[in-house]
Amino acid sequence: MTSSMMIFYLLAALLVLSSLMVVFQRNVVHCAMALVAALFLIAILFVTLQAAMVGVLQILVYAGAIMVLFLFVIMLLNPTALEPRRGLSWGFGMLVALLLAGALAALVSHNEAPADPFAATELFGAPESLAKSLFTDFVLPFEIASVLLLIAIVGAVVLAKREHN
Amino acid sequence: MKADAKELPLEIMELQMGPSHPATHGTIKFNLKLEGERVLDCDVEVGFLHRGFDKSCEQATWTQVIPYTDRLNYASSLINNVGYALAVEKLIGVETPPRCQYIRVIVSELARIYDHLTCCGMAASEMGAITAGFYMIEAREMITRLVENLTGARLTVTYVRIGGVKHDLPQDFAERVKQMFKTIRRLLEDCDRLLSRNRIFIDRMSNIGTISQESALNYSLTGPMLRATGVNYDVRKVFPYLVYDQLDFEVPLGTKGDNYDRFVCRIQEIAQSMRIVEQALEKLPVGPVWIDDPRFVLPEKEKVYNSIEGLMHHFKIIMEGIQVPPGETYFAVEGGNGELGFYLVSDGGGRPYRVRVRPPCFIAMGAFHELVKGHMIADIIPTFGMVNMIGGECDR
Amino acid sequence: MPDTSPNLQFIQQQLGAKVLQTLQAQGDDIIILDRAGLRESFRLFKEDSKLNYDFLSDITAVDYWQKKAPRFEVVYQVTSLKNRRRLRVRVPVPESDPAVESLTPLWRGANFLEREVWDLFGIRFAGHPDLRRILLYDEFQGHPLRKDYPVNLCQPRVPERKVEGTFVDERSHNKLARLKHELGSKG
Amino acid sequence: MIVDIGIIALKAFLVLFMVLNLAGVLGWIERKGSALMQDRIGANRASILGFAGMGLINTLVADPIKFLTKEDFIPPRGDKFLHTLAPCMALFPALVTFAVIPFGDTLQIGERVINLQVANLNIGILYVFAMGSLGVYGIVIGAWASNNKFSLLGGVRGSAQMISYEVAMGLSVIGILMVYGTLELQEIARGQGTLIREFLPESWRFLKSAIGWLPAWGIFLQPLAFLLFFTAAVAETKRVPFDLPEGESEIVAGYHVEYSGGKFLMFFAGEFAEIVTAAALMTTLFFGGWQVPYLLRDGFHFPWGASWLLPHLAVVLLQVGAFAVKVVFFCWLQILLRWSVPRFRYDQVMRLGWKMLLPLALFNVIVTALVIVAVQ
Amino acid sequence: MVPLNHYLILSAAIFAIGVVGVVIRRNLIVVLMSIELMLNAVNLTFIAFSRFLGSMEGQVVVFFVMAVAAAEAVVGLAIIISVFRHRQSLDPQEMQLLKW
Repeated sequence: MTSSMMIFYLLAALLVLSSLMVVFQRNVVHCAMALVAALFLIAILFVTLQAAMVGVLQILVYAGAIMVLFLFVIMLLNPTALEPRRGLSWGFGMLVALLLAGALAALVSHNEAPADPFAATELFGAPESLAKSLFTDFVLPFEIASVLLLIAIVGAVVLAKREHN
Repeated sequence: MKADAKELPLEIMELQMGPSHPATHGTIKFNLKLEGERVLDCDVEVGFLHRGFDKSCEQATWTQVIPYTDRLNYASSLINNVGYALAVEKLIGVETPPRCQYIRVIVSELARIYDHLTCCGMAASEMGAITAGFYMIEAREMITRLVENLTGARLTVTYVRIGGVKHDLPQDFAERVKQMFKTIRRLLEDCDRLLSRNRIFIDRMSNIGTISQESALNYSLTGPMLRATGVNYDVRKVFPYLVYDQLDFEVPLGTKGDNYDRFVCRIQEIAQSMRIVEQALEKLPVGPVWIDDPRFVLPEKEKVYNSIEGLMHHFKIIMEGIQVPPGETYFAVEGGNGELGFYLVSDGGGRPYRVRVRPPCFIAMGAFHELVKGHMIADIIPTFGMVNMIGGECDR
Repeated sequence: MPDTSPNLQFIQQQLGAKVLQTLQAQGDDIIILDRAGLRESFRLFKEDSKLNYDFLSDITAVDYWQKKAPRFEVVYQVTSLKNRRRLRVRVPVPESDPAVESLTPLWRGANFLEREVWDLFGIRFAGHPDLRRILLYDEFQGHPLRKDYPVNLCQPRVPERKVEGTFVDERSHNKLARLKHELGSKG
Repeated sequence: MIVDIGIIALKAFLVLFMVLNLAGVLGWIERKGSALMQDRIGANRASILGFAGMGLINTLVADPIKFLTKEDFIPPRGDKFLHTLAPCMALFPALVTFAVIPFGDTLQIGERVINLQVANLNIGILYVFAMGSLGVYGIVIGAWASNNKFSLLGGVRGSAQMISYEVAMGLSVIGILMVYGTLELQEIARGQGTLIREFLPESWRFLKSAIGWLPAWGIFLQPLAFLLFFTAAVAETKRVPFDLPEGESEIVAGYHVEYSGGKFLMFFAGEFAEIVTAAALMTTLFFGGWQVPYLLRDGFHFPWGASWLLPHLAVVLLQVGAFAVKVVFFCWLQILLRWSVPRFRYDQVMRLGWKMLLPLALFNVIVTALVIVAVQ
Repeated sequence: MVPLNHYLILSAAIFAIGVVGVVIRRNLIVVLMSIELMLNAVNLTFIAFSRFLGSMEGQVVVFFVMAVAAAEAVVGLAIIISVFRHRQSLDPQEMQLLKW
């Protein structure tokens, strides 16, 4: 087994573990921290896939901003009461998950995926190449994304604003 | 969503600030109701430093009360001494000689400078401007040294006596005061540059803790708190005592009644107090510093040690106390924080029947919830700083 | 020294029988008022354009235990900033029913002062919005400035107030127990 | 292979060693420096044989020992795991950020060329921001795990403040990136080795002769960006006037009120390491990094034509020294700031961040873009 | 080099875990976090494909997914705050006014 395989398995194991913690921890803050860990691990996986730019953006946007927002809201609401543990949807959830995982695994294993990657150049995944495709081929989606963010900001302000009498 | 679904308030957080909180000077507690950082309500709890001043005074002779008054507003103990002595003298119906009166004015004003420097310096350093705070404390330290040179103690001075002062000014006092004021003026200029014209400081202070003129009067506020709203009430001007009517000074007034006005009032009062001290030192007449009345004045040590009459005289005054005629009186002086009144009741014995102090900062704390309501937690700090609550006086 | 002045005479005219006595001592204006209708009397002091005693300086009380017939006297200092005059109002209060009307509707500053008088003398103020102890703690027994309260009286120890949610962890509990044990074996 | 790894390990060790020691020294400088400003003696027991200067060594040893021997207190209903994790998360980002900061040009020993930078990433500055954005977790988690209302308030303040100023900080750097055309910090530092006249077109003769002799440092090309970056960086390090998450007079000590002993030491060291990091970033982005004005690879070449050639090793040492001096200067500047101004209020900080710094940073980006187009 | 299938299986597993979270949790915040987890699982596939097919488009799509995720998180949290204000609860079972 090569060193890259070992790194991958280590990361994958940790990632699955932290994802499970996101779902099965009862304390919301613990869930959030597990999710931060998962995001960080995914970012490292991105870096190993020669997508350093996206990996860093992942940390910057997800771990640095979105998750802090989550924590902020958790602290603001401070839901002290632990959520009730009801077994109702457990079986259902497991069933769905198993079916889904099975289906995906079946699809993947039938798929003739290329085992050897494309021989990447130095420029692959660099900020320049990402920027080039963003601002040439994908310039319209890019603009739409910015409008989407604007709408989200306005929506969030409207939703969370206190009603003044 | 149902039409009648009223919006519930967000979680209201109750926070107990104090009694051992760095900004509460150790001895006061605010029970806050917060919404986020905003103060919805503030319940002030005082009394953590209550030590039974009134009850203790009833057990002591009239003279023995003086050390207790030191411990009221320990930032301006000389003013307390003077106020108490003047009240007792009013009850007896005597007046001290002019030199004594001038000395009392001088020490009162030194104590006022000390008090205001403490207040402004602490408020500044609590807001993070520690350097400016230290400059003021440096100025304060010089006054402390001078007071130590004069009275023998730095804080609890017990300098004033009923019918006089403990002893005359030391020889080079005027010279030292002149030197000291030079340095204090320089330090205050530095503080002015660091604080009074600092944008952050102004933003933190102005329009915070505002109280209107009517409310301030209604809450019985006095001192810089009241003057910052524009009410011209200074006991030294309205009910002149000692020789204040012979000295030229102004009463700085504010306009808005916010923290910044209070701060500026105090800083300007320091300048006025320095003027008063300079004038008083210039006009200082020669003469005795004690009234010439053996009923109230201890005999000289020479007589005590060498003659039986002197010894008996000394013994009577020390053991039985000064005989104050029965009656009651109220006398107020302008303390560091406002009208410092003494209400004394005598039943004719050597001990006071009742000693009541009108504590200006206790009354100011009664208005505190009004000052901070609607502001942020951080605004409690400068507001409380500018109220200048001194535990010894507030809780007695 | 005359026991009256134009000011005091004016008050006497206005209030009539409510004024029990007027005095002038050491240049101070003093009136002794009946406690009935106290708030209205003070309203007159405050709002009358001639008297204009619009500033409440102080409220306190004196206990004349075994010296005077109504045991307590509540003492008010009011000031007229405009006329530069002070007035002292003394209100006798009997021991059997130690209560006077509260001045909080007139002066909000009376709040703390009246609480203090209640705390130290046990004189109640009818109509006060929040008459709690202020300088002393809630469990304090008696009113210490009454003359029959001994100076050296020890108050009973107050058990720790149970606050919702306080919890002492085991380690510090054990530490405390050990400390107590050590001290006990020594002394 | 082994030698390469060894060199990287050595570089990493050196950088960590320097940062942590500088953080310790700053702790002493802060005490002594503030004492100097405030007419007091300050740290008056920390001397060796009565010589106050030796107190530095004393403090460096005594401080950690004092912290490490204190009781490690965990609040009874706090979250033990997160309470322990938080200080690590506060210290970690401040230290790893240093990996991409170049402290010198290349050093040539024999055939081997050593880049004086721990890791040369092509996304350099983004990595710095990504790590910086993780720093907020130390505060938020520490605040939450302490089960204390004061620390919770500090945590909420801290998270809001750090997210807000990250935006302004990121935008203020965009101008620099546009001017030097790269994200790599080593490249940015190299780009500041030339003179301003190289950046100006031939036709702008007047400007060329007037300011062309200045080195092309970020501060001369992007003065507004430097002000914005400096402000945002001070806010990110959570020091006066932006120390609201701590706010020792209002919320006691904010997020680290329930910390003691070694964990507090980590917060403490993290704060000073952040100062060093911020100073290093300011140096690298705006003050030429390791560049000494007019010093090229082979020696000094002054704009008026004179030159003074130096051996390679001397040049490298000069450059590393220049970097260190600049970093220490900016550390001192931040400490000086701390002792000069009062603290902001929460809403004022937010207003400053969103309504002043952000629009100014956007304005700076637009102006920079226009100028670049005009120059080309 | 790690084969593509490994990445796909990993992301399938993460996605499934996210689905479990959405279905079984009774806390809106955790549900939202599980959705983020699912989005990230998809991102991982995109990046893996991008690497193995040598096309930048996968990374660009991930960039857009991040923008959408940020918008979704912000609006979702705002909704959670206003729901909490009205009901003092985060249990999705209690938000059933729109149920048939």
